[in-house]
Amino acid sequence: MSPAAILQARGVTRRFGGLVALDHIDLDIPRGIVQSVIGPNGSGKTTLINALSGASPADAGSIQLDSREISGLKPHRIAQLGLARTFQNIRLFANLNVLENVKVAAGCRSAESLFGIVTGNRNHRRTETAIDEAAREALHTVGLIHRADDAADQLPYAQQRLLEIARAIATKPRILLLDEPAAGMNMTESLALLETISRLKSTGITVLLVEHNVRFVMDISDRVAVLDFGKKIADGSPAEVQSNALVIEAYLGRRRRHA
Amino acid sequence: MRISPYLALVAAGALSIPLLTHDNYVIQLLNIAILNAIVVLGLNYTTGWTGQINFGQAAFYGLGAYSTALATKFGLPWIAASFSAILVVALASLVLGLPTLRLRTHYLAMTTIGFAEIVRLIIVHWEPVTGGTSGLRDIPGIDLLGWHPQGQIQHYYIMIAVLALAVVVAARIRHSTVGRAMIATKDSEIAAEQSGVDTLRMKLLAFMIGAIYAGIAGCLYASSIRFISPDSFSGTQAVFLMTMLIVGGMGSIPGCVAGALALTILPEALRFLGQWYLVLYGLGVIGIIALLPGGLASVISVRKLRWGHPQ
Amino acid sequence: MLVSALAKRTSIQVIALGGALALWNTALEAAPASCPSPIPLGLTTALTGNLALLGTQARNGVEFAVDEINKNGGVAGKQLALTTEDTGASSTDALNAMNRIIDGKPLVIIGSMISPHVFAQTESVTKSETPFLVGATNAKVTAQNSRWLFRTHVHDGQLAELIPTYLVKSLGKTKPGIIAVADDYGLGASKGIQEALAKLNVTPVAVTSYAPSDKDMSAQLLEIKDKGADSLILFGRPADIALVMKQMGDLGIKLTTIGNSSIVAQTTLNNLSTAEADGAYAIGGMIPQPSTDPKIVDWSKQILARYKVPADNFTVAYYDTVYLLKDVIEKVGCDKAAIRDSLAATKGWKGLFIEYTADNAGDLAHTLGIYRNKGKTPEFVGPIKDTAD
Amino acid sequence: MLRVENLKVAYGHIEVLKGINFNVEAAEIVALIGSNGAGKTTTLNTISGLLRPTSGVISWKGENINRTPVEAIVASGLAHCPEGRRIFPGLTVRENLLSGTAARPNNRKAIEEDMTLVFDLFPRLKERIKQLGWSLSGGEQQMLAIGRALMSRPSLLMLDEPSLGLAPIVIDQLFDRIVELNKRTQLAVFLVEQNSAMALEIANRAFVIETGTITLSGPASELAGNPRIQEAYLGG
Amino acid sequence: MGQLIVNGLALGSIYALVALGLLMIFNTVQIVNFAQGQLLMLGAFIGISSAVTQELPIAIAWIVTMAAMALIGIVFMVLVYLPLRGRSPFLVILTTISMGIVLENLALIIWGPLPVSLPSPVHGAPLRFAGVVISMHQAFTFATLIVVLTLQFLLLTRTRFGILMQATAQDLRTARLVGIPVQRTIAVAFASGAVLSGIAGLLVAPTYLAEPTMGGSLGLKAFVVSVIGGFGSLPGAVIGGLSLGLIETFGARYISSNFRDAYAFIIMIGVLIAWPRGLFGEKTSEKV
Repeated sequence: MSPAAILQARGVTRRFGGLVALDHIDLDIPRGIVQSVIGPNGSGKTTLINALSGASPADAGSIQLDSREISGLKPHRIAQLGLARTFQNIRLFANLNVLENVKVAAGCRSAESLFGIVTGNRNHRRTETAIDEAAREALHTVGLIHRADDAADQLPYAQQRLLEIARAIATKPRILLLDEPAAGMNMTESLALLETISRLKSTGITVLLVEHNVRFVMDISDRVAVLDFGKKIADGSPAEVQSNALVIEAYLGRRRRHA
Repeated sequence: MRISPYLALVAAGALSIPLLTHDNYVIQLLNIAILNAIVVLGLNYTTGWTGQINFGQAAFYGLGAYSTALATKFGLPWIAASFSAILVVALASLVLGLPTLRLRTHYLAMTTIGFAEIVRLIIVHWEPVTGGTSGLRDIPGIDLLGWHPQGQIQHYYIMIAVLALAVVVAARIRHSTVGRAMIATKDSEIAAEQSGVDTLRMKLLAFMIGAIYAGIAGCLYASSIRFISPDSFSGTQAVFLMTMLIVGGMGSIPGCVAGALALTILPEALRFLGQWYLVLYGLGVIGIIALLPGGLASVISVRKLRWGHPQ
Repeated sequence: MLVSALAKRTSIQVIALGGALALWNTALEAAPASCPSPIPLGLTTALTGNLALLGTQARNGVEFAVDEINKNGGVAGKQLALTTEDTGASSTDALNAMNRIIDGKPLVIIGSMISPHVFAQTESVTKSETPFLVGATNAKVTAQNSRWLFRTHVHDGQLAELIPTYLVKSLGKTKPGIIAVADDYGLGASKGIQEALAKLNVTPVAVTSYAPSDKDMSAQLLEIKDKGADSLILFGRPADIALVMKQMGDLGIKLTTIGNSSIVAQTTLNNLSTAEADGAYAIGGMIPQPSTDPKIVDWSKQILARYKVPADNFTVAYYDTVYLLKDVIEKVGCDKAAIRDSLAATKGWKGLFIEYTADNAGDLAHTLGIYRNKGKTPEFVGPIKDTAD
Repeated sequence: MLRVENLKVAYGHIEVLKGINFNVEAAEIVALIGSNGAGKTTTLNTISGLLRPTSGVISWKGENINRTPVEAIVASGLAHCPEGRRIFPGLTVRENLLSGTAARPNNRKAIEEDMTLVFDLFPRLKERIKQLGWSLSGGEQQMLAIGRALMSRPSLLMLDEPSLGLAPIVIDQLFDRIVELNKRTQLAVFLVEQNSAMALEIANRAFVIETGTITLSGPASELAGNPRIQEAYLGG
Repeated sequence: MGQLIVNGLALGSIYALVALGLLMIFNTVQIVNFAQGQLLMLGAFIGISSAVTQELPIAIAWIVTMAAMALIGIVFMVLVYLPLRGRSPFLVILTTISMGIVLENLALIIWGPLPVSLPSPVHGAPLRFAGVVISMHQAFTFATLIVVLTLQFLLLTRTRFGILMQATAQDLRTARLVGIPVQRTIAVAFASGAVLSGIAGLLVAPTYLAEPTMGGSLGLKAFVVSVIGGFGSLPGAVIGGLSLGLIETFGARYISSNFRDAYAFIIMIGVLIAWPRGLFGEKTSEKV
């Protein structure tokens, strides 16, 4: 185990019936970088995020977060240990407003007693203030603070994606898994998103960025891994990956044999 | 508080009702409506916020009533009896909740119906203790440190006080880590988990708090009406409680109170309809579900409404 | 003549309607002036839910009597105004219904025949100091220490004594099985019957029950048969009693059967074949079906024609209740306490079938009869009186 | 035959198609290529009536079908073979094929004949005739999905990412079949793909779609050499 | 013992029939109809109105009832299913419960509270072997269950329409896409679900009598059956129904008749704790 790796996966495998969606994936993510995972549709990217975050656990393999085994843990435990994620198909809390959406995550490690909540004692007020501040800070980071009191599902699409990110960073993660965060965004919005990701990186959060859009990840990524048919077919610097013949074929398809 | 003028108005109105009427019938009806409101507020934790179908709420209501009746008849001081009732109900909610809260929709619905039916059968057939279908009579009244409330109006003020407490507690929980986590659990279980919320714990907690609300209401029912029988806590009652929640507006605290008051008082106002009443009741509930997804809360709410967003 | 036999042996005289009319006319002249017009009467009974049939039969009795009285000039020249409230199937609703009735300040309240409903209501009625007449059958209903509560129907404590006595002493059976409906009516009686059997040194071979909504009672019947019962004590509502007797027929179980009046109720017999109904005994009061008295036959016909539901013992009791009230009001006027005292002093008041006499607890009905189905036609076998009389 | 004019589609507040234009003529193979989320599937779903456009016109055989019910569109000869194949998992191969005849009369003989044609095209399906849909391999499922669409006797077949998740050799065979079908029966094919290399090889004409807008169009042979295509996917 | 089995199976056949009706609707639109028992009650009363009140021959009465039930099924769909498409299953459950309340009280108004019976279509002396009595109506009930099960199986698997129904159930969106007239298919599912309940009602009324409140407990038993057998499973509904009939009968005989209704629920809760989707599983798959 390389001491610098914040997340290490070994032999992660996930099957759906006869289909092997993840086939012995190994991944070492050094602390503080932006690691991207790309691959064509159906190559297993979201399955990988689900396996790492515990949403749909792997059938086999080991996953260590800062040298601590997290495979088999409940998703909320994994989140509390410092792994946060967003969803490709946005999953916000429709009955909470924007600030409260983030507060749910900001409160993930505060063990409040019901007694404190009901009596509103000092301990409770202190916790609530801390959560409120943390949540506002997260909204600030993604530039949504002006919409704090709006209903979450009334936000435009791009802002909903940003809210997902704010919610994830409000858990104060060591590593942040972003599942296609730019999907459905226009160019300006995508660029702003890239900036936000850079800012997160500069605060010391390691980012695992899963993207279909290769172009999008090239500038920001320190390393890029490529999945195809549930297998990792490349892992290296953006330039290396971009020129890898296997990758090009995976994306553009192979010329037909008799063409 | 944001809506304090409204709250003050509602509170003043509630407190002055007995001054306007000395009518036992009206006050007694209000007392039962208030008890229903407390039970529905409890149901709101489970169903309104955490999204778990619960047709066992009437059974918890009954367990609270029977525990209080038995404990006070046995000679326990009223305060001790009410705490023992809460304990019994909380334990029962754990017994039902622990193994079954992983189940979804109709499976959970059936399990809670089954639980309620088993509780009812035990009450009916454990005659030496529960009085069977004839119920329990001559239950000792409320005894608050030597004060024995007499008559409907004194009971009314006790009920209003408990309801106010129930509302305040609900509002506090709603705006805390726990309340937000409950609603997150309902809106997206997986997103809540990945935000660090132990959703199973939240479901269990909601179930337990909800049951305790029902238990407290049951305790007040037994000690104020002083007669209980199983038919007041049957599956039919569970359905009525659920419709109060839906009609009032799932998830909304004022909605719960409004729904319970409306659906307890309305049947009385519509008594002239006779047998047609229940036909219209059913059709009305269907209409509200189809046409007014937010329930009464979306009409009475002073905050911005969110129409057309079925939950 | 069966009815004349009944009349002779129990010194009960059935009031002929014509005679009754004459009585009212004389009463009219002595009318006390203190009565409001119209005279408000309250009634709570179950019209919806699974007890609707029983509640409706009681309502029919009250309503029919009130209409008849009003048509014939009312009580002391004043019309009766009946307010009816539905108790539904829950005692909480029954209490609400009662409070609403009390709110209308009626002179007299007639209550349900569902005992838990009456238990829930008694405190409110007592506080309102209104005479309260019920047909509820739980023996403890009149043990609530309310001076305002009276019962005009026999209670299951009386049946619980008499059924075992008749079964053991007159029919000579010593190995009964018990099957009862699992509601207030059946379970209360079942308990009383077991106690009464114990006094006779008889132990039932099997004690079973079924839920009011149950459709299949074959398991209970087979248990009773397998355990070697020589007789069956049956306690339930007409709908389910019919099922039990039908299934006995289907299973080829032939036991001497004795039970409450549901066994000879028209509703039951309508749904049974001759063979299924034949030979079963019932103990009860005021059962209209076996009567051959033209007045009662005519009365029953009118009830059936008007309500499409046959009259039963509750219809009779509630019908009598209204006439009893009429007589009391005409005697003492419209003072609630006076009515109460007059009711408590009732002695030998003649109803449609039986005489009513108040005892200390407030029970007015003490006369029961034994009936037996001959084919699908119930016959009166003989009267018996409860021990309190 | 199929003409799409200034088509706009939105999911709630989000406009997914921002006014696209294209056409497909009889006996043609036309490809619509683009990366994930560009709006390819939305385009197909709108044409087949599952989604309704916010504005624009879809005309099919000269008639506006913006508001025509899905089953009527299928009955009029426009078949849609959906993304992810969407085989009915609990139905057998034969039953899946039969489900494709829903919009035509229940003429047993004609149906059997058409089924024979499908089996001629994909003999593998005949071998698996009694197997349940979920138990088929990805390639077989794709064949079945195409076969099911063919059972409605279409004059235009819309294929949504038939290559998705299939091994290259399987894709090869599949595309051979599509070409054969087109040649033999003059069936027009509207092919939506992200596998652009393969799609451009068999198509007559092609369009490139990026975030709801058509950015390139022309004869497939010309587009195949255009560096903008690789850029659209992998960046420069 | 043998007699207990016969009676348990007779009761179980009724449960199974109601569960099959429930399944018909669930399998097409994934709606759990909590008013299925009330549909049974309607079937019984319509049968009685035709055969007893209108004095139609019993065979005609059966046909009239089934036709009426088909119509009621479609009205039911229009009132309950169409306004709630895509809403939470919880609201659908509550709507069907409310519909049950409406039907029960309408029946009380129309037919009154009296229990009434319907003549059986079959007559004759009961069959007897080795001390076990099987009434003609019981035999007829078994036979009907077998016929209905066979017809339902043939319809669903051997006709094109049945296959289209199955396809609709498995994937509504794709069903539309391949040109299945899903609206009509769903209407047929509701109609046939109601007809099956109606048949159960016609079979219940001769032995168990009919009254407006009879639907509640029978409907609830049908859910217990469906939960034990697994919602949507044809064999599950039949095996679940028959075994529930046996469990109740044997439990009432050998444990205590007081807790007869509890056995069903205890077993159901036990099954759910062990297999959260019932013994035969639910055919639908859920994606994370």
